[in-house]
Amino acid sequence: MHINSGDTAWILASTALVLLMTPGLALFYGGMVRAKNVLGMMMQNFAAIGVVSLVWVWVTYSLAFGPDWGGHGIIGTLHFFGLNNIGDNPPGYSLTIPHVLFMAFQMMFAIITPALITGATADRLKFGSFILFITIWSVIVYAPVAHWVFDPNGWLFKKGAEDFAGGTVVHINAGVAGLAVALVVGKRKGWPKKAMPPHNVPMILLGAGLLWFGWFGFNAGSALSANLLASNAFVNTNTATAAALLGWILVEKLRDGKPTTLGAASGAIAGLVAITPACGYVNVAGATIIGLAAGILCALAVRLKFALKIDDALDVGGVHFIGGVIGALLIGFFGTKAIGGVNGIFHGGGASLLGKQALAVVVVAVYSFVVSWLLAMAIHKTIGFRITEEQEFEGMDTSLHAETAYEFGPSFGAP
Amino acid sequence: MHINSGDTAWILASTALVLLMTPGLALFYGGMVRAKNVLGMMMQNFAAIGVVSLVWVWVTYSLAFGPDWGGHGIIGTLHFFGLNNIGDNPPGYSLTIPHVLFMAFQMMFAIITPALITGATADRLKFGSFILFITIWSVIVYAPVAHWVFDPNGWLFKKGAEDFAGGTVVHINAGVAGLAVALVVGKRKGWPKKAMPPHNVPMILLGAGLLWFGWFGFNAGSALSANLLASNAFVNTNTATAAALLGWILVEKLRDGKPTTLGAASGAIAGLVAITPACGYVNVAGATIIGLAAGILCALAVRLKFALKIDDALDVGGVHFIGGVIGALLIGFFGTKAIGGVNGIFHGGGASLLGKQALAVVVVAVYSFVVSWLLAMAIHKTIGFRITEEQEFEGMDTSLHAETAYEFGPSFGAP
Amino acid sequence: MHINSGDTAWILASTALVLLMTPGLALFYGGMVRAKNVLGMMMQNFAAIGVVSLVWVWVTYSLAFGPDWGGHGIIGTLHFFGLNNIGDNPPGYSLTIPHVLFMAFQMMFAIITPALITGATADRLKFGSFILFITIWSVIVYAPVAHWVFDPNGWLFKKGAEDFAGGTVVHINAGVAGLAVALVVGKRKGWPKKAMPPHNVPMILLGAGLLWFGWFGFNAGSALSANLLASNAFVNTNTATAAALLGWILVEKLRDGKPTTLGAASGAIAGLVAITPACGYVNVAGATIIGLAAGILCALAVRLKFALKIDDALDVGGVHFIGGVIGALLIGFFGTKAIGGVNGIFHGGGASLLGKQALAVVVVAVYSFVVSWLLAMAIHKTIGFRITEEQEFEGMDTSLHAETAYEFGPSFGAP
Amino acid sequence: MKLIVAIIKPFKLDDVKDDLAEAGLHGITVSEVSGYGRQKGHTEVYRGAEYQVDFVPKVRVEIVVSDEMVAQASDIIVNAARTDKIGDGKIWILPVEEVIRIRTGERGDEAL
Amino acid sequence: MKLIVAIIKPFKLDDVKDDLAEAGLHGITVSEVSGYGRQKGHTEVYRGAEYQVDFVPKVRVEIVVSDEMVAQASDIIVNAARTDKIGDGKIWILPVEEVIRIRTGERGDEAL
Amino acid sequence: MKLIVAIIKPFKLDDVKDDLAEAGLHGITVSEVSGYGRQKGHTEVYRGAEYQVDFVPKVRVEIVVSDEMVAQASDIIVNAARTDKIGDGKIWILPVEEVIRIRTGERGDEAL
Ligand SMILES: Nc1ncnc2c1ncn2[C@@H]1O[C@H](COP(=O)(O)OP(=O)(O)O)[C@@H](O)[C@H]1O
Ligand SMILES: Nc1ncnc2c1ncn2[C@@H]1O[C@H](COP(=O)(O)OP(=O)(O)O)[C@@H](O)[C@H]1O
Ligand SMILES: Nc1ncnc2c1ncn2[C@@H]1O[C@H](COP(=O)(O)OP(=O)(O)O)[C@@H](O)[C@H]1O
Repeated sequence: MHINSGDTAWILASTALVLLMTPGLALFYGGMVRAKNVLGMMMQNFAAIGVVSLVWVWVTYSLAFGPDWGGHGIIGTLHFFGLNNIGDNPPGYSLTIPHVLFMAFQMMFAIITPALITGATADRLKFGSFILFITIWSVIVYAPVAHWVFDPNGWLFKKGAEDFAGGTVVHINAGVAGLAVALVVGKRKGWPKKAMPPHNVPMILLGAGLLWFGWFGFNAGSALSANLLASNAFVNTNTATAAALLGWILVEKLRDGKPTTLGAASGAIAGLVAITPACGYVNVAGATIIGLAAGILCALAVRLKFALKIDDALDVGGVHFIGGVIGALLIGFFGTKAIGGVNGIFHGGGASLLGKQALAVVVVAVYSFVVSWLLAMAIHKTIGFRITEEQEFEGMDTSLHAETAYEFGPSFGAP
Repeated sequence: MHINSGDTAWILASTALVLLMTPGLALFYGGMVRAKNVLGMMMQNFAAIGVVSLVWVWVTYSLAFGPDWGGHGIIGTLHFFGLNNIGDNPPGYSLTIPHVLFMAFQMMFAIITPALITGATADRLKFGSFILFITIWSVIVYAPVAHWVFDPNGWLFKKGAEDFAGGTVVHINAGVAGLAVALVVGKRKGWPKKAMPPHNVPMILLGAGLLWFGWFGFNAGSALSANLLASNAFVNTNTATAAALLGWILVEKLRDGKPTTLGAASGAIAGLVAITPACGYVNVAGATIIGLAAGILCALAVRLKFALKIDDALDVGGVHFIGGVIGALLIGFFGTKAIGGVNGIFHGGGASLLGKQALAVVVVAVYSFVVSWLLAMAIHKTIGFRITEEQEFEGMDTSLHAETAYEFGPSFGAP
Repeated sequence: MHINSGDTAWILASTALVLLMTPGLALFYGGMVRAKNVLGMMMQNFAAIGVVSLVWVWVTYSLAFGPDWGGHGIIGTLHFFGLNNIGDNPPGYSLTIPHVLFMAFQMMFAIITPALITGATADRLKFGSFILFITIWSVIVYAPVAHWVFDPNGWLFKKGAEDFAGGTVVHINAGVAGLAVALVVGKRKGWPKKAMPPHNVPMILLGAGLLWFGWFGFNAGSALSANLLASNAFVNTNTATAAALLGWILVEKLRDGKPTTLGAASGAIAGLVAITPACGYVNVAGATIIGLAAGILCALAVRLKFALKIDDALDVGGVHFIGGVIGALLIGFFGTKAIGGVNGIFHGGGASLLGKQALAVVVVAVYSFVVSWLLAMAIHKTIGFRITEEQEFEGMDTSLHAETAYEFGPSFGAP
Repeated sequence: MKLIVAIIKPFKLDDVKDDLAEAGLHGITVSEVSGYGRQKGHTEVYRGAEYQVDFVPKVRVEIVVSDEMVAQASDIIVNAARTDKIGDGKIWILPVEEVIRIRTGERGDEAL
Repeated sequence: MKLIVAIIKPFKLDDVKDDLAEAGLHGITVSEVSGYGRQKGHTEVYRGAEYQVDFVPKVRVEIVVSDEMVAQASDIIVNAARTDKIGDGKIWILPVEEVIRIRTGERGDEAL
Repeated sequence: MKLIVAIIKPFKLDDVKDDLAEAGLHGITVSEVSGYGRQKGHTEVYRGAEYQVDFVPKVRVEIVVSDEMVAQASDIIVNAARTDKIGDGKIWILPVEEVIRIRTGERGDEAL
């Protein structure tokens, strides 16, 4: 292992950037809920950083990226438990950065994935149960899926499914898990009849800005070095995001009469999601189309929940699942060896890549949905996963966390 | 072209930093307008990222940095259209980073420049017209000006005018364009008689903090490598900003009796603006004086709009135009070969550099003002550039975007 | 001196990251005070960036890192005054980054340290006196302490006391200085009887998120290169922070019945503080325990102020002093040569390291407390350090800065 | 004419408004208030320091009605706002001497 | 004494206040309210889900005046607040039994 | 029954509330208002443009009491809210025709 200081510098920076995404997500989601639930939402995200950070360095990193257990490509061993043997390279990788930094970079993905789930289940989860859920989920869902797709010894990786920065592992995974938990815990009281508008749209935009910024670490960092590939991933990321932003507000303009800032932010996130798996495999034309497709289709998809009667409160399904699927499948069309990976349909590579992509999408979606649903149900039936109706009416902030988010008025108590 | 991973790492990070500046600007400006217009303001900034990103990768990058058309130094050709031929180096540059990354770094400048304009025209632009304006403006104003000044084949560059990171291209350009559009669309109802105070000063400070942070990418990234020059640009940037912050609040203390936080933030931005063209050419003494001058003079200049009766709502003229001029001209005095570039008057270089700087200032200011004014007028007279009086009274957020920024009260609809 | 571009890239990025911490702190602290004082608080932080930046490049950098004056390890000379002779390496360092960048990186530490003090004295300092205080304090407290501990010729450094990124220099130093000034200026009217709850908890969480993000520059940047040590420091930083976050909310759950988001944020900061001195010397087990200890003990310590009757408004003592002491001392137990530095008690190194750590803690705490107290007292007795009772009742924002933080209602003046 | 002031739970506002409108009462004025009464507030804890918030968010509805409509209007409000839990609120009725519509200067029942 | 309550458009507050002050009425109490009446609210759309906001921001002005001043004060308000567009608001006048200035304990017209 | 409306300084609210509660008056309704009167506002300056804020934050306390309690209640408020500085505020007392407790439909003194 020869450490390159430039690559290391970029991945150090990228790892910090991806860490920032979870507070960014807390703002993005926090702004979207009502004022009485904003702290409850943000708390879940911050706590996710706490919990998953520890679980990852001690256990799940090894399960995801440790030497393959039995050679089936299903799960890693505990070889790297507690960062033991971290002097060894992770099998299959020839890193130019310290192994421990690769571990840290991957950790940030493991953190934000369960954090994404909180959008679907906004306003109604018991805090302790949420903590328990993401702890176990990290072990039995995130770690294996990451092993299958990201680890060179994982079975989907070996099949040739491409996922540059986590379209399946992060977004499809979180998207369907969110839907599963939302189904288990049920709708919010009053949904969908009563309006539950965002309480702080500038906070949403701030969150979106931080996510966009951090996502460069996510995507361009996934090159694991500071080179042309990282640069292409960077440009594709920005291009698709821009196209998706415009695509979403175009749908709004045509359908609803007015483009909205929430739509612009949502479009940007949809574009970021969709380009995530693809950013190291497509050229700028591919990125533009993937972005546009994501912006338009996700803008349409977020209304499905009303038809399906699933209270996916902040549209984790409509944005992360659908966006992730769009990106993963379009690699099958737009993938080009000229950037990285293999050629897709439009670059003369035939349909074989598309087949692999579809396989990965289906496998990850089904596995994650089923296991997440079972886990959520187990928690729901035992210690309970949902707050009481009284707590829901009062709001999570005071009822679960003994806090009020805002106090803008004159201070009543003190002079 | 030999790619250096350290340089690439820094420019990847810098490009992300400069992207963050536009959401930072959205917060900075958004906090300054009234609560009913905050989303309208932020939307213009986010949409600018969307629009300019696409226009840039497909068209304007090539116009700005493509091989010179006809050798006049006026405009580039479409050689790099849609990132074609991006394997070639941009003519005149010997990059140690991937060409596509250079393109991306420059893109972020092209994005924030039209975004800066939105401050001058706050609270009154039609959204669709704004989109149209910046699309065309990017092609007919930004691209040629960038070619003249930044491209080694550009005529101002060849004349020897120095602009390290965009004092003329970004700040003077945006500043006078803002004034031109503000003149075309006219004053806000009630201005200047009625008070239109900022609605969220902490948001302004957050925006200023993110801008300051991102500006290190802007300025030190403009070295295009991670070396001594970048480090000097970094230190000069911070030093001038600090001095300008203090200079501005000193003026306030003496003139108005009290230093304000908006003044501190404004001073910081003025310092960042003024040091932008100069940061790679002056030493720390030069940076201190440029910063102080910018802080003091911009604090005085922002009141000119009342005399001139131009409703430059958020002082794009007073801060970006004046600040940019200060920086561009003071290079003529403080420029020193010891840091980079050529010597100015105070380092024995004579007045010749100052003359070139003045030429660049005048040419860019006049060109940008005239073309921006014509373009704005053309839009104003055809599809209209200004919202109706009713929309202005109601606020842009609900009337243009069907949203309300804040809902802190108890949720009326839902339990 | 051979400049490595990768190392330079990382320290450029780190320096920007650490700069961002002070605006982050402004948000973290600003959210915690009442709405009428938020700008007063943020202003102190922004002004600190302005003042200390200038003082540092012109004077204090040289005092802290200039060639040792007389060889006693007490203070540097003015050799680097105004960045003179910055072509020389700082004595004792063999840098692979430009000297001027090292200077800039260290500057950011010098900025945030006095900014931290503002938490203890919230809501009651005269602005001009605060500016005077931090100017002098930077010279007579920060510079010598930094010289003793960080400079290879400093006497504590030579004794073998370890402080990777500023546990003593930054946190203990700021913590006791905060207590000293709080003692001098006295309690806020109404404290502790009247509730003075935070006015904007999401702003606190945003601040905490930015601090966490920036702290990677602080800690991993302190390796001064992009290598394994930086990566280990990075991982330790995140691990301890996560553990402390969980530790703090665990205390709350057990003691108060409910975990709070302010607790999560506070725990994260406590963990960041405690791991700061240790992050380059301990392994992940050490980091986990240091974090947990900091989270739990600081959660308990913040209530001491009620017993001691010191109005340390935002718990600078309880978090930064106590957290800093925990980190500094636990190096004596968990330090391991395998990561860096020398072995502590648990790695067979005996108690000698612990003794040195204790010495550094005591010396820095006593020196900083005494000198800060004397300086604050001198200001208090001459020009006055505390605002009038009327200003305190009215709030700092309008009374000192002629501004109101928020105006969410319909604009009264203008249509 | 009378002024009916009703202090109700915020989430009942829509029902109250809709039921009043159904009865032909199309004008109301609403403000956010804090109520103190039998209904308990909540406890907040910041860094281990507890403090009691005695006030509960309520909505204050004001409606000026002609004398004939008073009984009906107050019944409508009682029915729409009732949840049968403590804290449902109060109504009080005040005599009004004059009402004016600013736009037209109309007075009395015309102005409603 | 009477209590005049005026619901007006927010941007008219300054005019109302200034005109009242000119007439020697220097004390008023103002609050932000939401009005529901003939004036239409607006529609909001979040991710394609529309919803109607029926309330319009208004300002509620309260002023206690002596009996002699009632007519003049209400005229002043009507004139200052009128824009001749729907939603200009209402005034209602209530009888007041007593007024007290807290600082001095003065009562009646003295307390105004 | 009477409605007592008190405009007080915000930081006096706790004292007022506690003293009323001690006297057995456990229900009040509070709102944030802006007051204009003798007490001066403050000046704000944004980028050198000064403007005058004439309004001072106040709290508006409403309490409905039985006729017997009016005098005692208003005395309590005056005593608790007084700081002897300009701007301590006003109290005004209005006649109430009916009070209803929404939860139970009780009327009159029962409803308090
Ligand atoms: N005497 C009173 N005067 C004014 N407002 C009152 C009075 N009593 C109660 N309220 C208001 O009514 C609300 C509900 O009263 P509360 O005693 O909590 O329950 P309930 O209405 O079920 O008796 C209070 O929050 C307060 O706003
Ligand atoms: N009967 C009423 N009781 C209380 N407030 C009313 C009543 N009618 C109208 N209002 C208030 O007056 C405002 C203006 O009324 P609206 O019907 O919109 O227009 P206009 O005043 O021109 O008739 C409303 O927003 C509401 O606040
Ligand atoms: N005539 C009035 N009608 C309504 N509110 C009034 C009136 N006069 C004063 N107020 C209210 O009382 C508050 C205090 O009055 P002010 O004149 O400042 O001091 P003081 O109460 O000491 O005489 C004002 O801010 C305003 O809210």
